[in-house]
Amino acid sequence: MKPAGPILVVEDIVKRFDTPDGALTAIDRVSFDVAPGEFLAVIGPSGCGKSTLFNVIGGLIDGYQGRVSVAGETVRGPHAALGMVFQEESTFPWRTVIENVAFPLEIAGVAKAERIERARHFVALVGLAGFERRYPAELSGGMRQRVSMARTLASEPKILLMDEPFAALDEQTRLLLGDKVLQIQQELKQTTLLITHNITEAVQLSDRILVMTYRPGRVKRVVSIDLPRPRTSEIVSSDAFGHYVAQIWSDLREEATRGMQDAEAHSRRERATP
Amino acid sequence: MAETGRLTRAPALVANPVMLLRVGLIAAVLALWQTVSVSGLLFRDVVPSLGAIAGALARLLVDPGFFGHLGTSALEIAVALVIGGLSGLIVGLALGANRLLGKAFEPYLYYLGPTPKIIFFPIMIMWFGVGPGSKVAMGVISCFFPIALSTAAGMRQIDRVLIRVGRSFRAATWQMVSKIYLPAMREPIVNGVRLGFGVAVIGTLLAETKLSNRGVGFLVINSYSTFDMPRMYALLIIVFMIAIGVNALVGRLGAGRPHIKS
Amino acid sequence: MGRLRALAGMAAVAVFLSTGAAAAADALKVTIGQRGNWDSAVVHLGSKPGIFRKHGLDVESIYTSGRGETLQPVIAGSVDLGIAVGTLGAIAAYSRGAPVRIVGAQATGAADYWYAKATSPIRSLKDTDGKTIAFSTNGSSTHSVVLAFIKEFGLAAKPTATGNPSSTLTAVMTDQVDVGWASPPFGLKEMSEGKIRLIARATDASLVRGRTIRVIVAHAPALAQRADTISRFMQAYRESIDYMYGDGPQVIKDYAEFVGVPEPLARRVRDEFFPKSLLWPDEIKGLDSLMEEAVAFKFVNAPLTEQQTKEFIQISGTPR
Amino acid sequence: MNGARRLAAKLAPPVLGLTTLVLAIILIQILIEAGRINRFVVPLPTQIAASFGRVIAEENVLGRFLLTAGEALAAGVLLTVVGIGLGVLLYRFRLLRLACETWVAALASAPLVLMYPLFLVIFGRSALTMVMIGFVAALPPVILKTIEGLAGTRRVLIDVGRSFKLTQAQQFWKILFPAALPSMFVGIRLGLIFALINVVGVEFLINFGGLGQLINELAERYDLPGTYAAICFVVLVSVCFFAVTGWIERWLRPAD
Repeated sequence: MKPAGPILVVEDIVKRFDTPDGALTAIDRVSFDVAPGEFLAVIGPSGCGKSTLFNVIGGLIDGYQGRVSVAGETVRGPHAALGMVFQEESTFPWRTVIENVAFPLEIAGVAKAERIERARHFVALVGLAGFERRYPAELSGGMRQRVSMARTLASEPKILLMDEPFAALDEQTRLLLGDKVLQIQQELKQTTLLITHNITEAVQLSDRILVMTYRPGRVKRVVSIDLPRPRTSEIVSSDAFGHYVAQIWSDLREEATRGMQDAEAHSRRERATP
Repeated sequence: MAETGRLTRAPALVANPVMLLRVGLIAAVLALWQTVSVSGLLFRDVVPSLGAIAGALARLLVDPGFFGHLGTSALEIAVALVIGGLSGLIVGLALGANRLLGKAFEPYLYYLGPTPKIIFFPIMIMWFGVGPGSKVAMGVISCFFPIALSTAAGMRQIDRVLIRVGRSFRAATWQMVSKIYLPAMREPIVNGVRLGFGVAVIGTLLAETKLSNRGVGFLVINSYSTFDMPRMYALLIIVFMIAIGVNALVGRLGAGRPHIKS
Repeated sequence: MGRLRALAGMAAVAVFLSTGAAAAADALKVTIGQRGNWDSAVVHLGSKPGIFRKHGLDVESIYTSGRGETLQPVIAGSVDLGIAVGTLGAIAAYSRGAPVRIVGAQATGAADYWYAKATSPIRSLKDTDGKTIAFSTNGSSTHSVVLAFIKEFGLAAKPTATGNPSSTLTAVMTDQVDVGWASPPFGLKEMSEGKIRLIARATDASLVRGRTIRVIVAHAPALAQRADTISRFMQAYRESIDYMYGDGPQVIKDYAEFVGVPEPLARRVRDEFFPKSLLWPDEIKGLDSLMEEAVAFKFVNAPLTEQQTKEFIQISGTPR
Repeated sequence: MNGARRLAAKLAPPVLGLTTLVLAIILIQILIEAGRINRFVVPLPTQIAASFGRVIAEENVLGRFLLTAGEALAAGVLLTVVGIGLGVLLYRFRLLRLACETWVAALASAPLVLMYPLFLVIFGRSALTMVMIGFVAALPPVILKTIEGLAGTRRVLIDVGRSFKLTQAQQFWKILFPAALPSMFVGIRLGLIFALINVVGVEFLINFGGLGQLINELAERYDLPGTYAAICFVVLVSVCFFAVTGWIERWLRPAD
């Protein structure tokens, strides 16, 4: 095994869905790979099949063409080396923060004392030390999303897979949480694949950005982000940052417009009530 | 700060008027009963005075024989709830987990659910005999339906993302059930058990009124057939109190964690 | 010497206990309808002085709310005997092939009585034209009595189903029905308090006097396999009836306690309403008129043949 | 091709359900004929099927069906009016709600049907008794669901109403009531089911009235196939109620 080779390889993925209007191609011949320690973002407008791609890589859906492999091993079902952070609120409301974070260790059969100890480390890592005994309902949305992230990190995945983890949060919280992610990545050298529709977020965090087209989702362009590391959210005020954002928006604008027109046409057909 | 201040002060402020109102309402109901009883508007012996009912209640509570009957009924109901509850839970989980099974068999459960179970009693006697068996069977068929249906519905209401979380961590099926499905469905299951408890009590006691020489249902019908109305009301009051108590207890179990407002 | 006697005493106790245990081997399960009636209290009252035990029987009684609930367990074989099963119901079950046999009469004639509110102008059956007369439910023995009243006395009264004595009493007292029915001891207290007035007895109808309205039935396979046990039960049953009509005061005391009424009232129930012949199990009377009625109330499609009747009615024990 | 597959997917569940039911009935028939089930406890399914005609023709099933369904329906109308009224009352007066809501919830599991002797006294041995028992026993779910619906109205909708300076009455009829309607409907549907259970149960217990009495009488005559056939009719009533409330619900809430 070559240490320098890619740890995640995605080859020629095609995924179609049956819908009442006929077959719909969600993603079409998507290929890329991720090197160890790399932070890669996949960006695209709503409806470009980002979440489908996320589920395919995470092994949560099958019935697609192509191949996903992790460290040379083909993915069939959820893979131990992949840790997923979901877009939706996904903390267990019946578990405290520490119990949530210890969940993957519990599934793996780690003894109670040890898993609590290890979970404590990850709770501290996402900056929630002191909240161990709280229930999710007692926390803010941003804090809950950090609990989810700590939970996934606690399973010590080789690759962290995140699906718009900050989509439900406000812009300022999102920037500050971005700092947290940067810091964690610095500390753990965590290989990360981030799915997002937020340009600032993608540029702020990534080494490379994959821009997708609107339906069917294809890889439109790959942009390398040569911003210095370690970074913080202050980078958003730099010229280089603005340049990247402008460049990616010019690629995305056309796709987003197509998406919006498509959605309007769809609503007109459905005569959906408000 | 203001929030916590309100939280600590509010119950003290509200509790008193609530208690007052409750006492007032009970007093009003009792007064109404007594008025009807004294007025003779309804046949006197059927609406006995509060004194007569209280006397009967006191006599019941010092009668050790009564607690034997109460124990019999309680045991029958408990066994019925365990058997009916567990089978309801398993069937509910199966129907909720599998779309095909759910669509194929749930309609039948919905049709049989509202069918009054007492009509099956002649059959239950023949199947399970005249002893506690037929009463337990009545309790079981009564509580099976609400528990199975609310488990199946609860299963479908589970936030899908929680299931995906479990799968992403490669939880085994039993881990999914014990660590995700059941805790996530606590509320619908507890509600199902509450409903199930109510109908199990009704099913078991009605069966006892029809055929038995033990149990509270037997005492009720025996008091009625000898026209000892104060004793009958005293028995009903005790049954109601116990039902209300158990219901509150189960309800407290179900309240559990605060909800996340989405 | 004293110790020897004590030992002998203990041995006697041990023997008694072991025979008791041996007797328990002959266990019989029975369902009994109409709890509280004098006629259905035979097993209870006879067990008190140990009459059934003496015959080597351990009888477990389960009371029912009457009618079908007494018979259904017998058909299914979950009890051996059913006591106070309506004769029509037993005939219906037998005619449809159910494994039941009549082993004795339980009530011949009826102790039921009819009454009106004390303030009502009705004093006898003659005053009931255009009024409502209660019976329990369609096809019950009280139904046939009311129909017999109407027929034999040429009444123009309206029969009305009102259910059991309790709901009938409330219906009478709240003027929902003019004439109610009850089975003693129910209502005797109200009668002595002057709240209600007796206007007729079931036996006023000649049809009813000579008719067995309730019977004792056995599960057919049980009867075939345990003929001796059931025969001993019926002997004990007859002995219990003899005891109930003996001079001893204890039986009245036991009955008064059983139904929760004062002793004088309990005595009145026996002496005024239940002649011994009503309880005697030896003969099923009035079978022809019962068959007619069974057809009329759709309990059977056709009367039983002689052959069938012979198989169906097998009086157990030794009739006298 | 695609359409055919979707049709197959749509038909599979009812076909599976029905097939299982038919197979179960056939299995019972075989077990009885083989003597594994006591035929005096469970009659042959073929006998039950054959008895339908007789029961319908001789026992006035249609009339009884209408009586039982009518009683349950009358209880349902009372429930709707009184239950929603009480629910609104409890919602409006917070103190009353705090004092009573848990009581109402607890009453839902109290065996009110055992009170039937009292009802017999007050309302007599008549259809009114069934209606009233059905009504009282089914009241708690309607009240609770009404409160739940009203209390669950989204804050922003109430604020919208206030921004338009609606009067109290307008606020109720234009905002709260429509917002709470789905939940109220769930309550009424539950209530109807409770009412039906109690109506038939009491008919059976006191041997008076519609289908409940029929079952009791047929069991009394030891007409087993007829008894089972009559039970099928009670199930049919509950199927009808289920279907009708389903339609009304869809009609009231087309957007969902």
